[in-house]
Amino acid sequence: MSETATPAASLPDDPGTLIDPDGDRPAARSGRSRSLLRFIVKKLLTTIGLLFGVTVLTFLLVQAVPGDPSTTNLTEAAQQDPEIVAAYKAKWGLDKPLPVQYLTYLNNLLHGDLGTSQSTGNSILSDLAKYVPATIELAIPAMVLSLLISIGLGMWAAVRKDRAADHTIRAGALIGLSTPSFWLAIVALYIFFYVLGIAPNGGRLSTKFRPPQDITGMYTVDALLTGRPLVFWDALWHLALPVLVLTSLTVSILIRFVRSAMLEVLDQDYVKAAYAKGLPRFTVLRRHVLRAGLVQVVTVGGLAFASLLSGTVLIEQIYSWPGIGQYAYLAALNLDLPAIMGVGLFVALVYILVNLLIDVLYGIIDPRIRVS
Amino acid sequence: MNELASQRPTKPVAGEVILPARRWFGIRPGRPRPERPARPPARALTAVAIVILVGWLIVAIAAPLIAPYDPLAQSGPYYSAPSAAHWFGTDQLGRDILSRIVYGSRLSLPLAVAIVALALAIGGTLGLLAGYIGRWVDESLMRLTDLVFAFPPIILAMVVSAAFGPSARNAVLALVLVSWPTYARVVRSAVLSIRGSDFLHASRLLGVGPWQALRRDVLPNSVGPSVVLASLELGNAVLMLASLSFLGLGPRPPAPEWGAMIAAGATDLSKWWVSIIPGIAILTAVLAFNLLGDAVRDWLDPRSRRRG
Amino acid sequence: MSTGEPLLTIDGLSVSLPGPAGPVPVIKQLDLRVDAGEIVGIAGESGSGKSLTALTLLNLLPPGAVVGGSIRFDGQDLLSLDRRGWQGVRGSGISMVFQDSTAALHPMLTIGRQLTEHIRAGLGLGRAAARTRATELLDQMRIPHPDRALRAYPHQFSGGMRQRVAIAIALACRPRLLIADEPTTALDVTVQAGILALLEEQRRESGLAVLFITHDLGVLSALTRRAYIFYAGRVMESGGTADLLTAPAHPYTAALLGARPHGLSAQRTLRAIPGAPVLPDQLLPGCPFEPRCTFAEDSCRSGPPPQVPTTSGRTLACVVAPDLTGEPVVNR
Amino acid sequence: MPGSARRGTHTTLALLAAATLALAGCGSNAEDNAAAAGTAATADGSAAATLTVDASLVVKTLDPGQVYEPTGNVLVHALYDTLVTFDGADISKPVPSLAKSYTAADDGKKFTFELNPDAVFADGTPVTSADVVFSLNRLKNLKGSASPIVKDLSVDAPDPHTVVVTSSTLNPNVPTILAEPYAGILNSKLAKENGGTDAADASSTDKLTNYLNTNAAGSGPYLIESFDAASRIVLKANPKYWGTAPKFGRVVFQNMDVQNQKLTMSKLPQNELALDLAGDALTGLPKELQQSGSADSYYQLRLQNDPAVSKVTSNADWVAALQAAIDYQGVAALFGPAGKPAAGIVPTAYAGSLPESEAQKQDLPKAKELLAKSGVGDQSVKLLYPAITFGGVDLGTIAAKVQSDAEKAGIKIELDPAPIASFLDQRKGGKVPFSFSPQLLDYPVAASIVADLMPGGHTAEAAGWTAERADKETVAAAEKVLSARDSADQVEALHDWQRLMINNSPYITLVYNSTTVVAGPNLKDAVFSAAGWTVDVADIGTN
Amino acid sequence: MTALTIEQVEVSYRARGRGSVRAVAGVDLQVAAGEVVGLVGESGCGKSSLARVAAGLTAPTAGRILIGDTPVAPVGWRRRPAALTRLQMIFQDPGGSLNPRRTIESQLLDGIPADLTGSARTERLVQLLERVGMSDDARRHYPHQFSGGQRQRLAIARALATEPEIIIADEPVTALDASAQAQVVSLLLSLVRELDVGLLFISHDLALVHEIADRTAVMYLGKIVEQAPTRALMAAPRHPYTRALVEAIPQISAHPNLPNVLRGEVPDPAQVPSGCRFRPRCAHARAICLTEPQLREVPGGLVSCHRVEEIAAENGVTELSVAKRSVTESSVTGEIAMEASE
Repeated sequence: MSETATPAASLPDDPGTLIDPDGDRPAARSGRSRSLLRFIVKKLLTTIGLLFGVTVLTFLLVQAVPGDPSTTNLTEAAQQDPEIVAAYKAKWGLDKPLPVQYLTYLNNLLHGDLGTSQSTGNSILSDLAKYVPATIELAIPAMVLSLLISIGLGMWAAVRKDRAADHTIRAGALIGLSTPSFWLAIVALYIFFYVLGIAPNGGRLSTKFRPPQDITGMYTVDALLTGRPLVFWDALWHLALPVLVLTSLTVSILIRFVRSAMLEVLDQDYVKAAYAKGLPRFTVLRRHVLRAGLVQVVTVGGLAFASLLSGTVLIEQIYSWPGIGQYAYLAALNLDLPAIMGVGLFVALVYILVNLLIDVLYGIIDPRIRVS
Repeated sequence: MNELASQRPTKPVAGEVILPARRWFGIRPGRPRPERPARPPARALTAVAIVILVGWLIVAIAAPLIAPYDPLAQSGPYYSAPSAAHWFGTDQLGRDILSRIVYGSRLSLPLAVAIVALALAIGGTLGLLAGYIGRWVDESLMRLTDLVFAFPPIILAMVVSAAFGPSARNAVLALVLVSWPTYARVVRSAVLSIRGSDFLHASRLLGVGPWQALRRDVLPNSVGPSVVLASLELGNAVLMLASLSFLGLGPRPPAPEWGAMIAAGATDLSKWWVSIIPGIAILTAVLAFNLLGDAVRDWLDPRSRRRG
Repeated sequence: MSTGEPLLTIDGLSVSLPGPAGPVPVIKQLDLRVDAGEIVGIAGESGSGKSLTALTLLNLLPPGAVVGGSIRFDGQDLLSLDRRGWQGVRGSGISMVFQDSTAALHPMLTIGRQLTEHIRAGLGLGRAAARTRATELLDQMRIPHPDRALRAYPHQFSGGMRQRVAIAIALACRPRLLIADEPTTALDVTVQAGILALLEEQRRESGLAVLFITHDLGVLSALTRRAYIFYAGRVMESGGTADLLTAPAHPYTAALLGARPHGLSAQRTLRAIPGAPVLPDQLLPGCPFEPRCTFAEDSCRSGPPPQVPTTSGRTLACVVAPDLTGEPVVNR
Repeated sequence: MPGSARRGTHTTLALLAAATLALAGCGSNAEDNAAAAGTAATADGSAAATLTVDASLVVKTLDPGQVYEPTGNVLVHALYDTLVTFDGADISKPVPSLAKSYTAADDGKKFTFELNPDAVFADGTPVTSADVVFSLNRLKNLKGSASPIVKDLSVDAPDPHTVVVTSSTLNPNVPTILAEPYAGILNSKLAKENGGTDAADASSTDKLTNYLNTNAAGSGPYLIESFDAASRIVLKANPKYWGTAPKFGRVVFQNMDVQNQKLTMSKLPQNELALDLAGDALTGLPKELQQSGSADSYYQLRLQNDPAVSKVTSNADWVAALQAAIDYQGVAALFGPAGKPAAGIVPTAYAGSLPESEAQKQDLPKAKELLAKSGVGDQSVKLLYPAITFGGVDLGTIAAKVQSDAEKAGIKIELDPAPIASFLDQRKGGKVPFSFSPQLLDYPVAASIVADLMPGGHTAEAAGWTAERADKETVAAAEKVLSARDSADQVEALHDWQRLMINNSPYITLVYNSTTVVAGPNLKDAVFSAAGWTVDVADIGTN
Repeated sequence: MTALTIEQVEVSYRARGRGSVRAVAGVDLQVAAGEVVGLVGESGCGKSSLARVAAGLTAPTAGRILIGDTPVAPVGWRRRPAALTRLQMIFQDPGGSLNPRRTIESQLLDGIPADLTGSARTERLVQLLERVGMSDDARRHYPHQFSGGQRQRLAIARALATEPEIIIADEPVTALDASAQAQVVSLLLSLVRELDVGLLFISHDLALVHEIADRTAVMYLGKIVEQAPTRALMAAPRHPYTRALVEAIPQISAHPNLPNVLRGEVPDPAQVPSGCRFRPRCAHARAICLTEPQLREVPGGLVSCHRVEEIAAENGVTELSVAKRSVTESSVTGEIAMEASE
């Protein structure tokens, strides 16, 4: 409220403005950016804490395992030789007391060094750089397809509530939800590769092709970037089956959320109001219902995406897909501590980033939570 | 001064009693409304779920009567295809698959229930305390759940199983470890909403102590969502257990665990019966659990009930 | 009354909603009329079918609802319309304002978008013209800084301003009838006064007809000239508002008035209506108000009382009222 | 604003889709086109053709000094030549490679190798004795998995073309040891340039391994094109190879699990072979496929001989009862066509194996009788085994088979699977009463296992089998094997030793299993070798 | 005797992105035994914050609450002392103020003092139900089996269980239908009279308060602007805001008029106008209104307005005339309450 010099004269004309009309917007904007900054800083602090927690948790977990990496990484004969075992432990720092091992790890971590995998012999970072793009290449198409299908079918089911279409879609989703993923993957491989012969038998690329030059690490993208159409199609062909299996599982999860979210929205007054305005049904569904329903789908979708990105151990295993899930599986079996820690950190990071993405999407979709 | 007892006769005489409210403004004494039955939730599907589950229950209880063979004994040649002697064929050790599936239900179903019950008990208790006490207890619990969430469940379960060796107990522990945070969060948010509720305020104003209020007002009102979650999670527990078993981290052989049975046939699908049939067993059990979960949700979820 | 055909004529309307044990009749034998440029009121307790009547007029009933009778609006038989036909009526013929403006405005779309999206189709305007029309409307609704308001989201407005925006949206395509479903119930009295004034102004200046639904008899009295008193999906009494409220003939109308705080009149004890409003699926064969009525006789239980016109121009659905109040019934 | 952003997204998506199609449709790549048409074009077996090897890639490194995993050995053998080698499936006698000849001294300790002057490394530099000394010393000092085998050897280079290897103990098997992949000869100059060292502290100072994962520094028939242990490893022919050029210009090792390998091979692919088909996966394969294998592993139960650890497993009668209870033929059948019931200990791939006619047999009445005699009753024992699949069979299945066989004789066994790390760790401690694991030989000579299994050896120690508890005659038989200088003598001694071991040792050998190479119908010389490298890819040609 | 004393109470809270909001900005109020005090105000004026603080659900930022002579401590990690249970509250939402999963009996027994034991407790329970016009068998049922009005009566019965000296009722009938409203209001009134309980009746509905309160206080933006015996306040409102409030009530009459319109809107409590809080909306505002007026005694009540005497003189009348003001004359203004930080 601006103070006026001659209140007696100005008061009767005061239109009752409570906030200075011209001063308002810039103030609001700077306030918004300030609170956004605060939000991001807070998120970053949480992130660091969480990553720290992940390292502690992994470290303790792996220490709880009886036996040490030397038993899986040396032949039985070599293990009998104390000299060799000592040399191995010295090489990997396993001869030092636990807290020292942990502090060494943390110190290296702060310098951007995630350590060296005991089972692949590579630095964890370069391992991740190799395995993560493969998983991303699976996760993104699976997620996009899942969203498209589940939003489409979920909305259809909601609009046709309690009719045949609704029942069919729900039953399909329920069956999908009840199917063991690894079983579905095996059956799909059997049918599409073994019986029908229309799908490849796993892997990322036919052996006849050289993998494309490593730019993004995703074969399809790299093949396009380097102008190798045949490689692109081949990589795409290899993607098809795992992506479809992942999609069918994710769709089953998402569709129920989409349906109930849309049902809730369809029940809202503003949907009635939109019809009352004379808007055609399609416009109402697309513009009013979809948008509001998406808010609730974003969280579930985000978490589904996070879990796709953190690697689906079983699917990658069955389709010989060298992704982060396979890497994690091998690391866990070999008790490869640095690798498990690396995967843990990566997954935590994905989780945090996806949560951040969810927050940002919320802000974009719903103006009410843009500031807070 | 305002002693109610001194103003009214302690025992009203029948016939001449005029209730105070009626005297004041001529209303009839309020009586509770007749109870309206809860909306029947998709009866047909629930019936299917119950039939399947009761079926599995009977199979599990009467396993020795139903199974034609000892599930652990080599009762036929290795990998014999389904036949009159072995309806579902035999596995890699010549064990009867039908018998193993029948006995497998004695493993998968109780273990799934154990996983869910333990996770519910642990997560529920922590969530209850976190939501009710608030402050640092809440804060630290939420960070802990974040930590578990930030870890891919199957990897965490694998490390735990790898650490302590494959066994039914360790698989259950591993899966409880990854699933309790969900319950903690659900219970916590339910408690938070009750913490701001008028009836809790009213209780406290009447002089009810904090722990008494926790037991009487908070607890009964916050179990609903977690029971819904638990019933929906039962199916998931069966699946997770099968996944661990598939990776060789479940109950020890020769136990007839369904996931392990799928794994046994996974290497050679030309002997389809070895893995396809246990897969169908899992599918039906999980499907029934999921349907039941839906029914429980429809029945307990305040939102769907309010509509009814 | 008016000559020629009324703007809206409802004849023998009945509506049933699906229930767990078969369809539940929620509106029965409803006759109602709104003339052009007239504000007509509907009053009653919650659950009396007021809002359902409004939704029926826009074909917004939940799926599975069964509608009987006839609704004529502006020479059209509404119940025979297909989906496209309804689209033509909604917004440009009949539009509606809801009770809770927070729920009735889409929280994620700007006011401008919600205000213009139907103007372009409804009035056949271009983008710029639609925006001009939107600005005009907001200005008419006395919303300060209409330009800025167009870019704002609903949550940035106060409750009263939101309801004005909702009215602007409803009036954007120049409908002939506005259904206002308790538009001021959630608002403070001082804010309510502004909304009432706005509606009256629209009626006077653009000949808008308003079907105003409320449970507040004071608001009914202040705004409307003619009113219908609803109970359990039936009209208990209808006629000139002032008549109805100063000399109620139906026991229900009288009971409603008795239960109401009188504001400036002398302090006295409120007279509650015994019992609770009857639920549509628990209806007995007789007069729906009979269980709560202090004047109920045996004849009230035999069947639903017929709607009878009285000499003072009212319609009354009560068998005992004429004897009690001496309201003469017009012979048929 | 959000609305316009959304419209923007639509457009972007559409553009992206269009771009995708354009790129995919218009671009072209000569190599890819050739590859796409490849199967037909290369059916004639031209030198540029690609050989595909399907395997569950188990390889951490391509450094000969560190390698010990199965796939690693196949690869390293193709990248590095050794002083001597074995030809095809014949492992009876080492044949010349980098060394054109060798002589063994009469004391059985000193071996002199004469290098072939034609041998050159891939960069053209000749192979000298200095390179051999460097490579073998580095192997020893790296203290990797292979170093125990070469610990007792010392290497000298009297002149550039002569290498003298001396063993500190009597060891007629030195040439065989030096034929193994880990004894591959590195280009010492190149190695030193890239951080390699053969110093005594090499285990901590040598930095060569990472370099060797992407660059071969040897004189073998192949070079590394690309190395990605997770998906594929590609070898290309060494253009300067000094010996017979390999038939396939390119070899792609692709990571594939067993089930996939079976499905793939069932389609009868050209120029493709699979390395991991084993056990039951070998049944039902198309007849056109060539299978080559030889039993090179043995599966053994080990029973704790120390009564302080277990009263049951140290009871000789109980052990004998168990031995009689097992259905050896049934266990062997679990391994499909590749499994053979054990006769002694040494698998049939190696000289000294007992004839198949002596295979063990189930004898339940005897088992029951022995069990009664033992007085153990139905006391149960935990059988520890690693929860892995090995040789195509889940060890749990075999353990379950043993359990159910024992059950038939009234012997109670409880299964106790453990992760491999914890299995090895537990068994090392000598406190495990009863364990089960598959075993491979360190190098392809049967005598290599004798010392380890006898009192004083690590395995015997872990089983609590001390010299006091051991049967004198059996110990003497073992000593006879180890002191034999002539291979015929050694074979004879091995037979005697094994026959004694059956009744006088805490080990029950169940079955022999073979690694099998399954090759497409058009391939030639894709034969299994028990020498340690499974298959020599450089030998493979087409019909 | 004063049952409830509210002294200089302030309530501030931190609102997201809006800094500190002073919802109650210094309020003094007394309620005597057997007296009904109405507290009226429009939404956002701070009346509910005041109610919660007065009941001891939250602590005031400043000031204190006394019940008799006992200071009220907010509910915390202790059982509430018996002395403070003499203060009870009735909430707005009858559905939310009863635990849906406990029987009526169990909830009512919570409040019955522990010194009553055995059958005396049950007798007391039956009396309480009878007192609020509920039948005896209600005790075995759950809240959802009752209508809104019945539930509110049960909530009243529960509040009576501790034999309270003071009841704070926060909008107790807003959620009810007209007929149920009348029941609950009448019940409350009769209880106050019969049991000599003090009642602080908080509502946004001036007409309703008029029916029940002996004395009424009007709140605007966290402060009481006028306090007077109810009849006097309604008949002759002195503060311009009270007058606007009274004039905005739609009346039933044979010659109906539209209610009067007050210009502007209630400001954001985070951005309270300087000086008199009502100044921007007040037709009588002058320069003096830039200083904050104090609640002062005028004949027949307390008013917080500098110009109350002058306005009375200007108008020449103190009695309220329900004058119809033309709709078109009234200036309807408002403001988009943009979310601004600070």
